[in-house]
Amino acid sequence: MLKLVTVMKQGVLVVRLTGELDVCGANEFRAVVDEALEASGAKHILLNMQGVNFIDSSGLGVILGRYRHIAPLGGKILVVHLAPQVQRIFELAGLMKILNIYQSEDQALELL
Amino acid sequence: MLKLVTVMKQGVLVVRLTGELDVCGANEFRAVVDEALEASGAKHILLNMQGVNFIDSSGLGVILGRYRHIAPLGGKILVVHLAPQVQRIFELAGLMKILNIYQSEDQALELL
Amino acid sequence: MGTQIKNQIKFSMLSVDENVGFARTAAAAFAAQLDLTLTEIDEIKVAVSEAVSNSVIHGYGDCNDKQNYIELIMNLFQDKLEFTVIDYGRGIADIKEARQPSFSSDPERMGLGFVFMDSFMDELEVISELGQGTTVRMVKMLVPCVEH
Amino acid sequence: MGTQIKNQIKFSMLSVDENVGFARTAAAAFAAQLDLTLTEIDEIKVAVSEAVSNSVIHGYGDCNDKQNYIELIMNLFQDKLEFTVIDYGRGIADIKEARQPSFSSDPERMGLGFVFMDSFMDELEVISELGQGTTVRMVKMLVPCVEH
Ligand SMILES: Nc1ncnc2c1ncn2[C@@H]1O[C@H](COP(=O)(O)OP(=O)(O)O)[C@@H](O)[C@H]1O
Ligand SMILES: Nc1ncnc2c1ncn2[C@@H]1O[C@H](COP(=O)(O)OP(=O)(O)O)[C@@H](O)[C@H]1O
Repeated sequence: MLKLVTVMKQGVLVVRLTGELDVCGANEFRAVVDEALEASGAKHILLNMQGVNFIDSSGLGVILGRYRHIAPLGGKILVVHLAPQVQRIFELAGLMKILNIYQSEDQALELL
Repeated sequence: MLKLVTVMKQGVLVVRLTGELDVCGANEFRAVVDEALEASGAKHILLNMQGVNFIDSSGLGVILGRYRHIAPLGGKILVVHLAPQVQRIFELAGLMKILNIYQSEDQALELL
Repeated sequence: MGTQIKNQIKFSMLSVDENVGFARTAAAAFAAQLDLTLTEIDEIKVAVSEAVSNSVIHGYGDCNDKQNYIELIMNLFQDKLEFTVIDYGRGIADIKEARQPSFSSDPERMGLGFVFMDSFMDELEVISELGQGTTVRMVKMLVPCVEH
Repeated sequence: MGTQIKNQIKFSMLSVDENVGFARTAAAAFAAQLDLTLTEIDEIKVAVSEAVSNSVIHGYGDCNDKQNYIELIMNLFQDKLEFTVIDYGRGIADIKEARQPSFSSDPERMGLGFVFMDSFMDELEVISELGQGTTVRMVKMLVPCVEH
């Protein structure tokens, strides 16, 4: 089961994930993040993937879906704390090109 | 899969266990410990259960079996680092009465 | 209604020692979809481990045919989890005797399998026929937000 | 002989999202009896997750009957692990097209499921008939002590 915590930091929607980003996790992610985007009006999303040790194409799809949503408005997806096996899936899918990887939440917000 | 490391310390056969002590683990345990007892001539066995998070009646049976083997010769079974769920099973089975529980390997060897 | 199945997974596995660990991991993973305590999950693991071990050791124990199968059926209902372990092995002659604490037909064993299944689950039903096999059905009640 | 089955576990599970996680955990637990690397186990988890997700999403996706089952058969041979995922759902009209990278019949999805199954496993076979269902067979070779 995927657990999501969302918080606003400097106008950026920070999403902290714990669990597995598969088809179930993707549904959960879509529901929570879309609502938070709507409520906050945030342009950028920062994904803290520290607690995610599994992702498959359903998980990738939901991240790409959010990207398609915010990119036309100049929004970016920032990612921190990618586990190696998750990063490998991102790379295979060509997702690294559209994501911005940072070392920590603070660094991401600072360098944005 | 159960992993076992045996070492002699002050004449005591120290057995360090990692994994699950079920029917598979019990077979492994019996083979390794009986051979080490034979080879070393040790009287007492010290079980370091730090890495054991699961035990069932097959696991209990093999410990009791070794006890029956060494008890007539004045041997004891010393146990350290019991996880709570493992200790609960020991208690339900009435095994605490015949085992000697200590805080650490050093303490067990000192107080023996 | 509490009787409607919300989820079901059935398995059939070769009767080998290695699959006992597999079966209890699967049971724990099935139980993980619910909000159980670690203690409850440990209890389910022990009970399923005992039932499947019995099928491997006693049910098919002295039978050399490698193609013996054990079935594990896991059902989730509104208010309970049900685990059923089935073998088509030797069967139990006297179920009442078999369920007694410390009774074992094997002097090397403790006779605690049924005791653990009984104490860790809320219901235990054993059906067996000599030469036909044994079915063990165990139920863990899901008590929402009550300490126990 | 490499063709003899050393272990087999079959299961049948209701086609619900929650069981996708269950299936890959089971696959990882089955693979854990071997001395695989963590990377290999992760690869198996992703491939099984994709195949089972496809059965839930595409195979039975627009079908409201709750009693749809997916089968997962796991075989261990001397030299390989084999995972077969079977559904009795919609089926695939054009398998070649379906296996193309980025092809998806669902605009919300990435069309990477078969790509991942292909890259993470050593063999991938897809058999399907419209209205009858789909069978995906995947093989992971066990290469003893060789880096790859
Ligand atoms: N699946 C089974 N098939 C045949 N006999 C069984 C089965 N399960 C249990 N028994 C019988 O019941 C006895 C008691 O079982 P149990 O309480 O689990 O103790 P143990 O496994 O230590 O013997 C066993 O010794 C065996 O004779
Ligand atoms: N089990 C299945 N039943 C029916 N159609 C399927 C099945 N698996 C795959 N497909 C079809 O093949 C297409 C490609 O699958 P895949 O590569 O996994 O990508 P995705 O799941 O992202 O669509 C799917 O969009 C679907 O049309």
